[in-house]
Amino acid sequence: MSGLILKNGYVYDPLNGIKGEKMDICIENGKIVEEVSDAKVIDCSGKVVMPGGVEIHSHLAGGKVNVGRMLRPEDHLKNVYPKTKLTRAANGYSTPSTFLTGYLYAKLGYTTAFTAALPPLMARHTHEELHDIPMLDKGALTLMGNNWFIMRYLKRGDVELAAAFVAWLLKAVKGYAIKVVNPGGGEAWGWGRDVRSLDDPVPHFDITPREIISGLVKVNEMLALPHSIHLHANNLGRVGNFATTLETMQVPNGTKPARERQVLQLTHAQFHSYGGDSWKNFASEAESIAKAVNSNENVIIDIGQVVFGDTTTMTADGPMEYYLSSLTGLKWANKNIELETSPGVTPFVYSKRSPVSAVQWAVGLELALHINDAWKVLLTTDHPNGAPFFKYPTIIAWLMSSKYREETMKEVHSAAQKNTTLATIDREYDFYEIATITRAGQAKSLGIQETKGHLGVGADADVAVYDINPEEIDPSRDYKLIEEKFARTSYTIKGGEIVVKDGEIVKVVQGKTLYIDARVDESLEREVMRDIDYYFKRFYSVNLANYPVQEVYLTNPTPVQIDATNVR
Amino acid sequence: MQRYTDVICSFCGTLCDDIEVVVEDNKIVDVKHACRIGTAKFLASNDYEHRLLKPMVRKNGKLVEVSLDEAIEEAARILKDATKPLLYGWSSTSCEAHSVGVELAEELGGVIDNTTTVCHGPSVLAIHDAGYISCTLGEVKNRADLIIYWGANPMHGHPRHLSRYSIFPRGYFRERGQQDRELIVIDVRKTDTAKIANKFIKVNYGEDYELISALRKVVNGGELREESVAGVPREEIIALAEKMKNAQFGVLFFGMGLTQSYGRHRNIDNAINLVRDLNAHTKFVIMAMRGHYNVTGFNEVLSWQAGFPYAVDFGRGYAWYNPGETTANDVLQRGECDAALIIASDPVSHFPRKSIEHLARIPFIAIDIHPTPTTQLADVVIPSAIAGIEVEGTAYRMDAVPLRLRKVKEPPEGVLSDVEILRRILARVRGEEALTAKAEVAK
Amino acid sequence: MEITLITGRTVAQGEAMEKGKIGEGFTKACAVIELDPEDMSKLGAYEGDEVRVKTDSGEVVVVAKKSSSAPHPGVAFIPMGPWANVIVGGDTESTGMPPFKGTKAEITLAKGERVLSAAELVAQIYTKDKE
Amino acid sequence: MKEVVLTPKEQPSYGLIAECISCDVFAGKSIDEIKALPVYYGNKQGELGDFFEISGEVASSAEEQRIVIAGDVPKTRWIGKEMSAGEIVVKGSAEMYVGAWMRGGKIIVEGNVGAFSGMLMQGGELYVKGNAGDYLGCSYRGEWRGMRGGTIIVEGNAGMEVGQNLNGGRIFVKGSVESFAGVRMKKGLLVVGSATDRVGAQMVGGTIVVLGNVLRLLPSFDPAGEVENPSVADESFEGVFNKYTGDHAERHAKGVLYVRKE
Repeated sequence: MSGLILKNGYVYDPLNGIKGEKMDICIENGKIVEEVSDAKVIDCSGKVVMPGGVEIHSHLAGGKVNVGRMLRPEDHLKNVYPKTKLTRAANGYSTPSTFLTGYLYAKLGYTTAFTAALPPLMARHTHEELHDIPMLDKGALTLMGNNWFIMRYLKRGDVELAAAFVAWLLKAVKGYAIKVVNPGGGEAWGWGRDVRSLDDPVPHFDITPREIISGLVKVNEMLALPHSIHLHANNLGRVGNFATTLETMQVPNGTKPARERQVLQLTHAQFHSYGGDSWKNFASEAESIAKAVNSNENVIIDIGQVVFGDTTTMTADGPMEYYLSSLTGLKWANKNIELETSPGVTPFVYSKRSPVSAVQWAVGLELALHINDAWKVLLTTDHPNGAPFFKYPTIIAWLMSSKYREETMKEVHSAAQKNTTLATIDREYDFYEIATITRAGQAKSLGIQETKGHLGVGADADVAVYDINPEEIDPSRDYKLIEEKFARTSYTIKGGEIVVKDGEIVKVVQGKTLYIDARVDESLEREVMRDIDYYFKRFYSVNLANYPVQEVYLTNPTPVQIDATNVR
Repeated sequence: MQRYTDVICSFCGTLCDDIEVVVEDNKIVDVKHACRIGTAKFLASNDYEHRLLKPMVRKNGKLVEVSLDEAIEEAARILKDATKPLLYGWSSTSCEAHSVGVELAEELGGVIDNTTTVCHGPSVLAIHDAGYISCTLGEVKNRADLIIYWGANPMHGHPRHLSRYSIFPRGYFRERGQQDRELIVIDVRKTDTAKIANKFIKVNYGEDYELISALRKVVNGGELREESVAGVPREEIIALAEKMKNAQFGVLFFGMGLTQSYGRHRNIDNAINLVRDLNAHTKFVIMAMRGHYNVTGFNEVLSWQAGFPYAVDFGRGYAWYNPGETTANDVLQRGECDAALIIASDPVSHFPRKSIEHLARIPFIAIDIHPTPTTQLADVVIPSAIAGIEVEGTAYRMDAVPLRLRKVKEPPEGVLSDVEILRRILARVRGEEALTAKAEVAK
Repeated sequence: MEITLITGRTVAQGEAMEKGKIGEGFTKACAVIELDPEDMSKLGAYEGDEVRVKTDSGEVVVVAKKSSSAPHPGVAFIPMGPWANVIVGGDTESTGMPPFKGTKAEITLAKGERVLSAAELVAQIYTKDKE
Repeated sequence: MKEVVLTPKEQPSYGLIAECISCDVFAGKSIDEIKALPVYYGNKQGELGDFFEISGEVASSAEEQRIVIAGDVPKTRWIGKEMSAGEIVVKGSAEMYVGAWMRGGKIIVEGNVGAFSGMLMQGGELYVKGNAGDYLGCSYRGEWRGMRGGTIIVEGNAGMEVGQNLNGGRIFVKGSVESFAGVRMKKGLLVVGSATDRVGAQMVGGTIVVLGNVLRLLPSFDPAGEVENPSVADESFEGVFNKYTGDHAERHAKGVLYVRKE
């Protein structure tokens, strides 16, 4: 593989503090290097150069996503691409086929993506789909907030055993981080119930959401995992849920992170920042949430932005999906997964005429604009819950242009004007901040910032080049151009190879799959294996020997070694 | 002698993963824990007299043995020459084979469909309209106190379903197993499953939809005017509705008694909505009793690769789906396809005559492990190794839990896996060099 | 006598199928019709008698068997397999699913007539008319 | 109106996807351009001229265009797809999807139409002198927002699931319909000569009128008295009708079913 020189672009590389300087980026053997001799030169003058985008939270792959596909053939009449010599037949709007998912991310300039929720028992399925998503390096956030082992250990105060279990589980299912969804609520949903506050006990397990969250925070820092815990808090989507969210953010108070990162990522915060006490006076509390984030060193958020249109909601928060489908009357899929979690899926239409949708739209933007430090904000749509991920360019344009927000505000229900603060905000993101919330911050939160999310020497050569001249384009005014240019890169470079040129796929590549391989103390491991063995024999419907995911399912398996033998 | 534990039985959608197999000199000499059918499948793998061992091509009206390369070449030729090839079967092979199959269908611009079309296709159509309120089988084992089989006879179709997942096992919240649960069977005949039920409700043939509507009306607070519906007295319907509402965790398993009879997908649509209604009162789930061991897997693979679960037409380079138009039986009965590849399935035994009359007329390839009425009519026959016995791979249980099939013995000499056979056909269709002639035995 | 014909799986059919569809076991397991005992006496058939089952799609000779799932007068069962499927209807009513359960059929006694094997049945009904 | 005549040649057995047969597509083109319009069968692409003799006059706008198919086209699908104006006359029978996603204009079929005709219609008129297949005026699989405007009239009979997920517009079938007419209906009007069973199954809104017999009603419909000469929107129906509401299998169902008393 010969080298590449990206010549003379405006480089935005927040992890290295580079703010639009004209620079050359040299690439050799899939890495960013100081200099390269035998190289193809790509003229990037008049163009923006950023590290490849990093996606921290997107329902990319797995059982739930496929349930979404099976639920919605009508969704697959949209976005239809016939096969070409290079690319496979592809389709789907809110639940794109695996191939299309890879192609579309690459066209946006994304090169790494983590799937938001892997149910351990179904992990093999998630990896089979990830296998069929080209163009991206991948990983999977692993659902643990309703796991019977974890709830039992934490109830007993056996944090070490919980940590040993987490280490075993991540390796067994080839997962990357601890994902917590509606802690306790997923188990309660096994009986058609939910938990509604941090101190609501989980039926039969006598543990509370608060104890599950604080316990898993401890476990995470004990193991010093690269990512923090990734929390979908209780009461998602409920009127007045901001109080629960504020309380939740206090749970890890006093915890020292084991790495240079937050201890809690509050995911799709937009869905958790609602005031009011009924749908009639539904209002934004984004400002209160943003204030709390501003003053809390431990917490960062991703926004989970809503974009108007038809989408499919899917989450491991089973009771929430039931609740939502009861409101809309639309078709509803549910799947309780033994001892682990309980996902659900239902379609949803965010309508500009709906006061609730209008407020939801504003809340996400308010969060991003009220939180002062862009490193504490990550851009997501909680794909496809708020919108499909390929709407990112629109959101970027809204963040960069108050004028665009005003224009949109005129088209949507007046509740966005009345019940949110969005109209009062002048702040506009610059390219550096956009690079932070779409790449650098995401990589840092995931703990992959050594090789991802930046363009310093030694980084993986994942680069996005956009046909935007920051000296000529005024994003505030030219927001439509921003929207257009961020949707199709001039070049996407993955592992040193040009994979997209002028918005078209020119090469299909297979990325790496990252997973955690954490080693714990042997006696601790033996102890936890005894429990695992006991539970599998009695309560699982598959044998323990058939549970772990073989490496053969992973594209370029890349274990992240963690030495946690000091836990005990 | 080699003993294998935790082996997965590749017969039905129950996908039991606790089988023990003893192998001596590449022969399975003992099978433990499997049901009668599963045991028969494992043991039959030894019986080379009843296996397909040599590739065959029809010449002058007769199937004659040929080299594998010739069979692959002829298969590729038939498919490449076709304007609308049908690629059908798939449910008794691995997801890895499905994956190559989808690629082949795309390359050919053909129609790909699996046996879902004749088992739970209607359930899929219902899911499109109603959703699917379900769970994994361990949830049933741990929690369920009310178990209903409707139009399903697992004692015959899924012999270990009752003992592993539903009635008999002890579960976390059902420590006493069967004593903590109630079994109701609803069917047109008092089946062997009905005989062990706490209650059997006999429904008139073809009136399941009416019975479900009546139940839903009662569950939703309405009054029933009729003395009886579908042959079931009003009091019994009201009692059943009450029982369902008062269960702690109820499950409705349904089978082809609903999908293949009058009303088809609407029976399932209505049943899913019944379960949805019940969720306003308690926890209730529904699950299709999927037949072939990996019929579910095909739906999964095709969905994530092409967006639709079965019956996809790639004629225009992208996936188009509409059962009734793109389904195997419709494509055959309208005389649309001009060639076919049949794999891991026996439509000549199991499709209506009207469909097979057309299949018999067109050139087609059959890939299977043993001779069947389908291989009897085929123009190219390619023997394959048995996934789950002779080849590893992935299969999805009826509740979509994916498991890795194991390999316990070598396939007969020269016999390749479905994956390898399909890869070679695909390569030849693409005009790529023939892969090495030496049979690379499936790993 | 007119009956409603349903088809489906049985353990015996499954077991025989896995052992190979060429053998006699497959015929034994699948070339049968399970009848309600009352229907049997109306027809004058005894267990083991051959009966002819005729529908709009065709006809086939199978062996009468007393149903163990009775009573279900007017409903008869043939395990899935070539014998059942040469007589079930084809119309999917634009759903993709043929009517495997619920075909109207006429059954008559056919004592002494030969029950064909799967291979014979297939050879008799379908012809390869190419080249 | 200017008229283009398509005289069918041999139809392919594979099914011919001819969505280009639409006044919107024809208008403003030359006859040669129309001959060269793409059609699809199996994995092949051909030209409209391969399957039809084409002659006549092309209009400059769809409104002014009339297309006549001069005979049976039993393998041709998607005639008039997404058409917004103009008129198509089929002097014979056509296959599936006639008038799917149609928005305006008129299609007249003198013979029969196949399944899924009038799928997701939004406006215009589909008139069938013969019979219609299954799923007349239906939605696409999974799409809960079904046909929402326009009118379908069938002089003969229709198959299963007429007006499935109907969400507006009107369907009149003068003959009989098979099971599940108006299944999952939400809005609009469905009028049929007679029906077998399961009329209005899972309907939550809209009105179904049966001018003759219904073989069997669902137990989840409730009688709501007799009505003389009921009128629905601007249509009125002569005679005495039994009125029912339903489908009360659904919560809060507001569907209305009229069945004429014998």
